[in-house]
Amino acid sequence: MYEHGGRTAWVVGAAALAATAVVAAVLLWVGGYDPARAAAAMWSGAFGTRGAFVSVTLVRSVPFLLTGLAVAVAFRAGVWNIGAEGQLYAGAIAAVWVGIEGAALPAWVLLPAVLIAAGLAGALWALIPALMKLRLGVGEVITTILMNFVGINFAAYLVHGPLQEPRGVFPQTEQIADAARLPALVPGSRLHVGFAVAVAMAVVLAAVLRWTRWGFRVRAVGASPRAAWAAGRIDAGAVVLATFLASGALAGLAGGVEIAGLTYALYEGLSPGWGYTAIAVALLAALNPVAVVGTAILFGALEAGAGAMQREAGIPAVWVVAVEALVILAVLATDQLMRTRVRGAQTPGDDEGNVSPEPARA
Amino acid sequence: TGQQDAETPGTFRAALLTAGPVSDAGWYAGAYEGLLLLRDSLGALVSHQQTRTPAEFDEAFLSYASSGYDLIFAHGFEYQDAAMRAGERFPNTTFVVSGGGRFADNVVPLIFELEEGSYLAGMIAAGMSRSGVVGMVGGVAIPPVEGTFLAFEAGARTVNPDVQVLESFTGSWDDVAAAKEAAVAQLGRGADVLIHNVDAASFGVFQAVRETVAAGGTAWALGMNRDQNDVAPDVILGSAVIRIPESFLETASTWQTGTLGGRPIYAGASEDVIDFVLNPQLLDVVPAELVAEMTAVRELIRAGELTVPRVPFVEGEPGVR
Amino acid sequence: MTPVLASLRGLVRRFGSVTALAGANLEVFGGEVHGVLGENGAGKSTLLGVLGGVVRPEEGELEISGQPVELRGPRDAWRHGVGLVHQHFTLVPSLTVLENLSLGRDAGASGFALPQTRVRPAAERMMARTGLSVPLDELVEDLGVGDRQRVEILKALLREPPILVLDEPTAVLTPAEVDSLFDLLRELARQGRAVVLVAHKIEEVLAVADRVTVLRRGRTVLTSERGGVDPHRLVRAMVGEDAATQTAVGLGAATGGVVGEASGGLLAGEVVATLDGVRANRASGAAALVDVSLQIRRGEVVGVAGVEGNGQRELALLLTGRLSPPAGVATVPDGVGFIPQDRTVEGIVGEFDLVENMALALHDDPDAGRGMWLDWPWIRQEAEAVRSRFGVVAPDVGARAEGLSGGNQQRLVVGRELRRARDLLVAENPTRGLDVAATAFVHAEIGRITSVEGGPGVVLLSTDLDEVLALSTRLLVMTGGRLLEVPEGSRTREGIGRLMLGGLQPDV
Amino acid sequence: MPETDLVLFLEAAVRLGVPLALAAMGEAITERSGIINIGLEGSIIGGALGGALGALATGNAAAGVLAGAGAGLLVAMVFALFSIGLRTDQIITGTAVTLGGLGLTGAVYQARFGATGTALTLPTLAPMSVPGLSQIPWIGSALFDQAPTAYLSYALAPLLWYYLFRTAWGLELRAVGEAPDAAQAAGVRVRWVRFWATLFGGALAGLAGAHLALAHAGTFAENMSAGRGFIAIAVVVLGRWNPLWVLVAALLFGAASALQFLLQALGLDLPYQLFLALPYLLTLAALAGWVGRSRAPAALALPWPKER
Ligand SMILES: Nc1ncnc2c1ncn2[C@@H]1O[C@H](COP(=O)(O)OP(=O)(O)OP(=O)(O)O)[C@@H](O)[C@H]1O
Ligand SMILES: Nc1ncnc2c1ncn2[C@@H]1O[C@H](COP(=O)(O)OP(=O)(O)OP(=O)(O)O)[C@@H](O)[C@H]1O
Ligand SMILES: [Mg+2]
Ligand SMILES: [Mg+2]
Repeated sequence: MYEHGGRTAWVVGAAALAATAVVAAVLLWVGGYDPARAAAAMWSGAFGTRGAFVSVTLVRSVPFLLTGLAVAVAFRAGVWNIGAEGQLYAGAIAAVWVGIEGAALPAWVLLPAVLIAAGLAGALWALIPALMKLRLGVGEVITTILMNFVGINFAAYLVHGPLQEPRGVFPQTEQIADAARLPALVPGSRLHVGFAVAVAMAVVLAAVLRWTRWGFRVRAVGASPRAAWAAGRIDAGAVVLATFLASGALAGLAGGVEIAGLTYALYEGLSPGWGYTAIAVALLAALNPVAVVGTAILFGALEAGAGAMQREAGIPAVWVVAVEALVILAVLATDQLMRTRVRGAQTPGDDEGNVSPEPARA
Repeated sequence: TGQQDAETPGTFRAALLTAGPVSDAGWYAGAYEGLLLLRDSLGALVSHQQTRTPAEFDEAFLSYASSGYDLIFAHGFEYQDAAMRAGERFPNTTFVVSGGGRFADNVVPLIFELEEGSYLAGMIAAGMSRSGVVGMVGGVAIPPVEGTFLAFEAGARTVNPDVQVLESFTGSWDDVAAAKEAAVAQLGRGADVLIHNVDAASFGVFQAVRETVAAGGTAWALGMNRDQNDVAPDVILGSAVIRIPESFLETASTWQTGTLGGRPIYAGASEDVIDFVLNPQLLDVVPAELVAEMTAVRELIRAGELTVPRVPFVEGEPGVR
Repeated sequence: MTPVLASLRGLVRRFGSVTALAGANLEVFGGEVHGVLGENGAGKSTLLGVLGGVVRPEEGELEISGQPVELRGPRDAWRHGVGLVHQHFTLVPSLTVLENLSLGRDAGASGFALPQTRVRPAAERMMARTGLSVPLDELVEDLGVGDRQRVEILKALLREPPILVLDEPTAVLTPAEVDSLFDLLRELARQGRAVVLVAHKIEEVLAVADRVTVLRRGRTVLTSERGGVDPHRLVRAMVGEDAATQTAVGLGAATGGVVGEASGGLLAGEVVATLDGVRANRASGAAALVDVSLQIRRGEVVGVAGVEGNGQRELALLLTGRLSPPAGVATVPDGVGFIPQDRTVEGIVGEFDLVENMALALHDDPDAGRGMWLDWPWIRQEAEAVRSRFGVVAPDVGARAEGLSGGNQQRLVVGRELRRARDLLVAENPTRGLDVAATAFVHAEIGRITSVEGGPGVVLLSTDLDEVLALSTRLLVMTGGRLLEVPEGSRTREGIGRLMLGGLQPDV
Repeated sequence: MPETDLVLFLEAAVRLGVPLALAAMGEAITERSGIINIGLEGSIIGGALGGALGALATGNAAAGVLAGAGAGLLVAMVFALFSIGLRTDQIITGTAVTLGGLGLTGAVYQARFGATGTALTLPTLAPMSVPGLSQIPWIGSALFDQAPTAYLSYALAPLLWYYLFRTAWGLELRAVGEAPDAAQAAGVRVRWVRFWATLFGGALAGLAGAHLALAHAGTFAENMSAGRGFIAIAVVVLGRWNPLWVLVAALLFGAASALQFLLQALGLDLPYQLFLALPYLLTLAALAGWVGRSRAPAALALPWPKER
């Protein structure tokens, strides 16, 4: 069943895509919607025009990109930070606070201050689970999930309370100062400089992981903490702490960039769960920061296309979500089969899960 | 996508944005029905998008406005900042923001004065309560919810100045179980008439009341947003309703005459958009004097002779900057 | 009349660009112990893997008891009566020994019941019979490699498979244990079973095997009765006729002779590491080391013999700075090489390539880059150097370490650690899994580095007494968490054995 | 706290804890086999809709519960086919399955009950009080005057514990989750074990959803699972992958949520968002005081076999 080498993998990959397309089409058709129109709308909404691509797809990709990087760097070190969502909120809170309080400052001071504050706040939010992991031995998976809920509710509290707009009616903060806003990256479009910042972060992160001693330690601890300790004299605790904080900072930056680039104020429900989708973004990129740029744009396109499917093809949101899920599964299956092909070229298929005679244990 | 139809005189394009599913049998469902009413009564070409995040709001406005939509209903106060931005960019499109607080020539807040209905509900609640304790279960404390609760409490006090009013929020519009537990907790504290503003999760409140009744207690519920009397006809005394579809139709007609814009639209009892509807099946349990008292107050409100307290939030209103 | 129990013919199996099996054959009779020999990477584990159902051949036939079979997994192999003891451990670390021994045993039939109750008495009987003793109720992750190896062997023996296949089971056993294991294998053969055994020590194989098969580069180059071969002929078959002359040194080590010149001690120089009254505790809190004091000088090879679990592990971790003592003072240098007991867990990162595995040791070396940056080309050169010097068989240094044969992984670790041992080398069973030539080479290297002026001191912790005897300039025995100096007169297998046993019961 | 308040609080704690317990015990079994199914939310919402449709079709809440379990299992089957069959990444697959579950249930609901929805009244699974036990002061009614699904969760905890730690099958399951290569070498059918453990987890999550719809809310609403799948995953960790502790952890979490509602009803004048955060803060505090390291199954979330 999984035996394939050479060209067959492409066939299988194409078949997986086709099968998913058929499933999606049949589903839509059964629901009484026009699959062709849906597909056309999805495409045009994501890539159809330069405007759609730049002002919607790329704009949507920014939070995926930064939170995706946050997850990627953490997972590289074996830190299972599921908390990008909460860290994002922490960053957004800090950004909006600095952006309002610092209104007197010139842009060249205020804007960096806003972004740095966002990063620091994200790192601070990550510090709690990091310390619980290192000092108390409490696994970060659960603590980061819990911190997400705390962060979301904390932001909600702030916009109803201390940070609420001055007239005290709507659950949102005041808008940040003009000097705190990220300028447009492409003039006339909605794409802000935050996208460039995020891409730069991806490149920096890739370089750090590949070319620096610290990055190597991160990878070693992630691949085998025991060997990193025994063979490399690497202090896993220090690496975990630093990576956790860096990851939190990136997620916090995602919140800050969203505020400074797009919404200019903090609202309840700022993020629809980017911090969770980020895990998929990062893993699909095989935790490679540069590839995260690609997968983030893919998810941005998916969201952009989903909106267009509703608007242009009249497909209800719930159907659109179901189609999104199918697309993710299709991409995943295709990606998996392609990887199998690459490896299959070296290792002919074994379908009973045959392993190397001498499996190295992680 | 029907470009040629748009050219036909008389047709126009209307879009609806909601921040939640239109299958909530409540707030968003009403708006969706309104959109369909525009299609059916005015021949409008319609489209709907459900958006989730503030960042998406701008994008949806931009997409609709730039593809030639004339009238965009954004059904929730959360859209107002994005609508103001979009209004500046697209002067030829009109943006109607339900519960919005700011306006411009082409940005129009559509204020549903549901407080008027919920004030009447408060009267019924206090009149029907034996314990002197009534409860309110909300989803998220947004101004429309806070406003209705404020009015509910005020209405209740006119009937029983000593009434105790409990208030809980679940933080969610979908979590039926949480709404039910919030209601159970209030019932446990002695509340015996409950009103809600939790949209799709409201059934949890009714279910809690039903179970209290089934266990031999006495308790009642009140519906909100739309006529929910037949959702749980055994326990719902009446509902504070907004006739959103009719109101949308009215707004669209005004737009067609070219007189929409530059000021907020208030849609209340006097416009016949807001009302309180007693459950015909339970009419016999509500004392006639209470019904009479409530009806009298309703007429005062309709006539504009009684102003129900509300949380002011529209620019230019007293107390709003 | 001895029936052919298993017959493998014309097996071919490639891994990427590496051809592990290039037409290998193996025929195993009931009633025999069959030794399989070959250099590191010759394809022994792959061949045995085919028999054990873990490797699928691309070409070739497999017959068991005369029937052609296709094994789709280890489960199939068990059903056909083949039990395989892997070269690398296949135990579940977080389960107890008894649970590991029980795993997979006819769970289908009695899945409701806990098998441990039935397995415990059987395990105890088997321990008594084989002389392999393990703590049944301890977690495997708390065991050292010797115990793990014993568990692996017991696990296979308990199922009494008609065909028992053992891939390098003896590398970390004590001589006495090897003897009793071999007695048992002989007995199994007498019962009509077939035993296939891989080991690198030719003398060991010849001591127990009825017949031997030699693999070279994935091909079967020789199969013979024990009587028909001598060690020299076997080595020639393993390395090829032309190479044989160059490997003459290797033969000595393989046959138990002394190779590495214990000359370094003459140059013993400045002290590089000091332990002064140190203690160390196990995870359980029990004392592992009691008041140990030791000085290591440049140029000396300090051999530490002893039954595993008497504190050797803690001693190694202290000397390499991996552990700081709760009491006492440990002064250790910077340039420390460490060859750990279990290469797959502590020595290499399987998913890293050879260069990255090299970087594990070099990443904080000032030469490995400037400032925060790493100089990968330089590290690659170093990896290339280790690869060619230690003959690590791999397609290239960009290959993942987990694809290397066991011996080649060990060569990588040894090469790398010798490279960084400027001041001190701490080696736990350094030649475990190495073939004859590689063992000799490593021994020679240890001799070489310690005889150079300013060379490091070496601490050699090994269960292989011959190795310890051959290489050490100073000999210690570790027992009950204490170090005993072996007097000159006792430097024999027997003398050391007495010292070891004397301390078998820790007096703490 | 006055006695009635306490009793009401405990009752609410159990009601809120039971669906978490069911889903989390199932997930604990799945995770013990080395599979992390974060598509649990999809199974829960699937179970809720399946339960609602089943109960409506038959007019019988018990039949609805079975349908709910079946629906949860089907959702988990999709997850299993991808993540175990194709070896796709479990986290991404789970994300997609959650999305798909929420979307498809919404689509089916809208197709069946109209685009603007209907407030459904479902046949409910009434509480059954256990004679004697329910009379125990304080905790009697809380524990023993509950829906049948609650008793199922009490019964499952020790049963699953026994299965995991006292049977050969449980041993195989744990081995598969810790060291699949080793388990395979011992002759265990790794993928088969993982497959069924995943389906079992899905079925229990479906039960949790059916409980929400039929025993708790008495209705179905889109997204009514409201993130319980993620909470259940946290509960598994809090319960250290041990069914008995998982039950306790779920009830504790239920208690923290119930406390929040009680405090609001008491009229405490604090921002309600802080109450909403309370269960999570209490859980964090519990973890900080919960000494000793708990460790996830070593092979959790890793695709197997590693190479193919
Ligand atoms: N990743 C690590 N980080 C820090 N310390 C470690 C790590 N791994 C192991 N250790 C420490 O190394 C010491 C020994 O490790 P381990 O328990 O694995 O050895 P062992 O197999 O028990 O040794 P022995 O042969 O003495 O039984 C322990 O004190 C442990 O704390
Ligand atoms: N899973 C694998 N992936 C890539 N290469 C492999 C794999 N398994 C084995 N090889 C390669 O096949 C060759 C034969 O390996 P094998 O393990 O059979 O050797 P061996 O004779 O057992 O050696 P050793 O004495 O070192 O254990 C080696 O070159 C090894 O690198
Ligand atoms: Mg081998
Ligand atoms: Mg040990």
